[in-house]
Amino acid sequence: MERTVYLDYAATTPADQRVVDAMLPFFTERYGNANSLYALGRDAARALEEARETVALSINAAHPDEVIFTSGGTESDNAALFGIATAGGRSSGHILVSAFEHHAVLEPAHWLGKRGFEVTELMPRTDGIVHPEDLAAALRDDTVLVSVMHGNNEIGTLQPIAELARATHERGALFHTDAAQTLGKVDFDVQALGIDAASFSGHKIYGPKGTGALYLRKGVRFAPYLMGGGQEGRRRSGTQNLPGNVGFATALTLMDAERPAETPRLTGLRDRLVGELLGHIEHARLNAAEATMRLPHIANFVIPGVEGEAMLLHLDAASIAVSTGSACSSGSLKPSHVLLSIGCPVEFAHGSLRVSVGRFTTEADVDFLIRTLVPVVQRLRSMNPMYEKTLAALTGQQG
Amino acid sequence: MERTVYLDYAATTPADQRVVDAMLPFFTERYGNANSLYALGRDAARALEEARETVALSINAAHPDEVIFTSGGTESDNAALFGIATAGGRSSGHILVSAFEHHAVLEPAHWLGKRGFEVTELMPRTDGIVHPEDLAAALRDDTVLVSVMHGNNEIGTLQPIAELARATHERGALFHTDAAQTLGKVDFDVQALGIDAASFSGHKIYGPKGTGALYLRKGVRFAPYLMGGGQEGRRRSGTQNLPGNVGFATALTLMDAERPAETPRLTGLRDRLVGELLGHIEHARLNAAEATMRLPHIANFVIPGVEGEAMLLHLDAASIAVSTGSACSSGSLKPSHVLLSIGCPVEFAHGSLRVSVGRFTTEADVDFLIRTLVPVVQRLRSMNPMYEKTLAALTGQQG
Amino acid sequence: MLYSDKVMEHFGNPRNVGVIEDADGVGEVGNPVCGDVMKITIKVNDDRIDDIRFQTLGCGAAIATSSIVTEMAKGMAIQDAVKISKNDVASELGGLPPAKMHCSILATDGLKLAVDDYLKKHGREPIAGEVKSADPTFDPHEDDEH
Amino acid sequence: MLYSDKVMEHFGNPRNVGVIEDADGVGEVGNPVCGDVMKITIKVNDDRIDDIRFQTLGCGAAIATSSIVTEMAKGMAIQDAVKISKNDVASELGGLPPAKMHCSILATDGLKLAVDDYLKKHGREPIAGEVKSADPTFDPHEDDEH
Ligand SMILES: Cc1ncc(COP(=O)(O)O)c(C=O)c1O
Ligand SMILES: Cc1ncc(COP(=O)(O)O)c(C=O)c1O
Repeated sequence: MERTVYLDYAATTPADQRVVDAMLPFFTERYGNANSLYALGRDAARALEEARETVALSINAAHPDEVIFTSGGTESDNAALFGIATAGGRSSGHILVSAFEHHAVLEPAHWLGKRGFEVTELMPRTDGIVHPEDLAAALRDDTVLVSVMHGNNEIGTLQPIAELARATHERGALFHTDAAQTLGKVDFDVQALGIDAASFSGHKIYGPKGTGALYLRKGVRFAPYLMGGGQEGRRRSGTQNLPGNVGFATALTLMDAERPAETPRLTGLRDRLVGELLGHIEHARLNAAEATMRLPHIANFVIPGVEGEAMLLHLDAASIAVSTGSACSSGSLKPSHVLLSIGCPVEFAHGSLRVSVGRFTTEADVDFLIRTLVPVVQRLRSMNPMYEKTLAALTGQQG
Repeated sequence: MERTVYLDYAATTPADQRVVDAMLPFFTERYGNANSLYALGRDAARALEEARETVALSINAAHPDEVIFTSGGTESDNAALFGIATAGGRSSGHILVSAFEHHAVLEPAHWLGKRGFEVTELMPRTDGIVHPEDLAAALRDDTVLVSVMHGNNEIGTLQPIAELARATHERGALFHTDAAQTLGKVDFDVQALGIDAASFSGHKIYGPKGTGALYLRKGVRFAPYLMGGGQEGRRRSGTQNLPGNVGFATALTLMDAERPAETPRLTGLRDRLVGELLGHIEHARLNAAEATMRLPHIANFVIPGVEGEAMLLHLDAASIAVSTGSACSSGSLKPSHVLLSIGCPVEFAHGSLRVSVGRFTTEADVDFLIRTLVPVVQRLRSMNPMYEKTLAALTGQQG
Repeated sequence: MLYSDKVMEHFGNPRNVGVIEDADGVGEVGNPVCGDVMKITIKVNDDRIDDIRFQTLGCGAAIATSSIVTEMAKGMAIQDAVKISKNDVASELGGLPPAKMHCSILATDGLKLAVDDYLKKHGREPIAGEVKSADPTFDPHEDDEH
Repeated sequence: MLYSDKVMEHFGNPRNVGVIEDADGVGEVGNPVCGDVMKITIKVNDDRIDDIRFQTLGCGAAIATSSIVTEMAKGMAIQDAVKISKNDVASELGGLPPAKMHCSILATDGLKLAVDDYLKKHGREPIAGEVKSADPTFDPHEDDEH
């Protein structure tokens, strides 16, 4: 595994050694159940609340209790959608989600849409942005919940969350954002954004897999999704994953501490990547290139005349790890719904390449990717029976 | 923390060092997303499937795919109840759960009961057993799902699952068992038991917190509970917690390997505890004493004239960790629903003491508990304004 | 649900435990079904609480609030003693977990009943006002938000 | 979704890549909207496939199945070549992930079309039977269970 050039940090990240070190005592020594009254339990409860305060402080929550620990981004998204929509026994109303949400938001929305709620998918524009005026036009008097992700996991565009939340509140609905890709990577202040709920995932920020959190503003009515022993202030049952939660909080602290230096470094790597790739691969395009507000670490390309998986496998043979479409759905054959939502033609969507850099990426990694990619693309294009046609269409279109 | 005499293994267990060692490489080195196509992802997928096979083999599942990894016992229970009850869009039917289920089963059942389903709570008898004839009498033509836990987490009685499942199937319903307390501790064979679904939790078997699994027999229709990227064969979305799942599987392997020696050892410790406690504490009683099928590691007592939390805090002052009621609900003030369900009077239920032994318990620990408990009980009884009355009632009742 | 150091100190070393045999006033509150029972006996001299003892069956908070209320009331005029509120008790203890606030009611109610019992024995009017937990069917837990 | 070693080997070193310029038969299947396009050209001698080349735009399985089908068909009588089934192709490759089984259809269909094209050019009757993927609106993914 060692010489892998890992360029898929948006799919998952290695846990930072400092995160693992922070977790270790909680496996074998400080193993109490945070709900037990005796010393070992109280010690666990204190550590749990410290982790909660760390997260609350990082996202500028008004109160630590606004942070609920979960098993990851997916559970947070599911809990937010179901929990807010059905709070107080509500069984109907209008829900608005952007069309390029992660499936962990889309699927619960569609589920609700089949059971009494009405769901509208809001299209982003070709710049990869959900525009507040489009949201304002789609909001209705009976809209109860709007969910628009903060940073898109495939194309890396950042959404104008504060404006979207404001527009939502003007019509009396609640606003949730899936921040699985943005927490720790850009400044994330729930009060400045004015949001009601947000989802986070630990394994995207060098924390452990199977961890995450849901921010839920005080006063937001919520029906718990996992039910049972009543942990997490009765909002999420299940014995708390203390090592995991401590790991998540530690990971976030590290992200916050290193961000001032890390953001320009990652941005530089990404820009180098974009420049080199577009310079060396004919007809390649950066998706949602017009967007100025973007995550520092994600770049998504369309490489016409090439199929994504084949490209990925050739790069893999050179020990380069990148992705095409989102990791979760790469078992599927459908082209990315994200790319389609921003107007990318289906035939090009099949040839997308997502590169995401991270803590351990170097310039040499980026250069190695480019060096390896050029002959791979050339070879695949030469095997493509339609490439001449594609080329004619492309140059005709561009000419 | 070091000299704690930990006697609350039913609440949670320390992770075994061998479990932690097995997990470690998956945090920092083998960190791939199991859904990614490249080598790092394939390596993760292979490790994940190995862990799945380990669990499948241990429970004698017909196929590894019958094992779905989850975030713990609570999620497994929730997913089983909701997923089986509402499979295929079903929105009504009769659900039977025992009255002394864990809240992670009871709460989803009650939720379904408020939304189209009809829920009956089946009472165990005073021996702490749900009797198959009682189940047979409660089953109806429209019963869709029966859920009876395998081993009760408070009183440690084992239920006749094979007979209960057979009775259930005779009436065409499906059978789920919450085996969070029994997996690894007694032989658990899904085919011999003839069950359709079972819930497991990692942190009860020296595995990591925040891990667990759901056994789902092939052919059982199931609506996924966590929705999104479609992981776990589309039955449980969310990036898999690979270190956690490997830890869970490793923990189970260790339980299986050590059980032949460990079961008699734990049984011996428990019997010594029961003998000594009943011998030294006047009027103390073992709950569900008549049950012959029981978990080796749990004993639950009623100590009349004493309130549980006060007893627990005094023991805690002597660095002994025990529990009163279940850990999850010890934040609550209600007497244990489990004790009430087996006919324990409310005033005695407030004075229950659960002691659960485990891998690191010694005879000295048990003896220390008894030695410490005797004066604690004496002191609390002397402060009890009603103790004379209680005593009179007890001796009148017993005479 | 963490107890303050002061709660734990009073729980571990409760003050004024016991029964005054020739008490001037007796207050009994709570019932075993709720899990908390408390009995306060007082010795009154010149409408001042000269001596006070308690017995309590109950949780850590029940014992600690009983203990602190006897310490607070000792030496107090009965008119002042009945004014001790559940919040006074809780704050004297450095706070109580929300789920345990009802225990302070039991402690103050026990004291109120003892004072009224003393007054009644002397043919005087009660001064404690309504004491909800004197009703044997009263369940203090119902006060909780959940 | 793991590919067998043999799939990876054919994907990495595909056999018979290219176009036979003076081909006797040409088969084109798939469309770029589905992500897979394949073109097979054959040289036929005495109703036997003397030479065969392919070009494929598609995933790893699409390329590997194309490659293996050309290897299997080379030297075969055209009557036998059109009988190669998607399961033959898959098993020759040591199995395919379920989600990728449709790729084998493309490969065998491409070959069938090439054979029928050769027959047609010589005024003979087609022998390949129905070839679903020749229809430009055909989506092989719809064959999948999910
Ligand atoms: C935007 C977004 N939301 C949700 C998720 C799901 O998070 P998790 O993998 O922690 O379940 C992911 C990553 O997979 C993501 O990128
Ligand atoms: C019988 C039983 N079911 C379910 C659970 C919940 O499991 P977890 O703590 O892993 O969510 C527990 C333990 O808390 C239990 O004892």
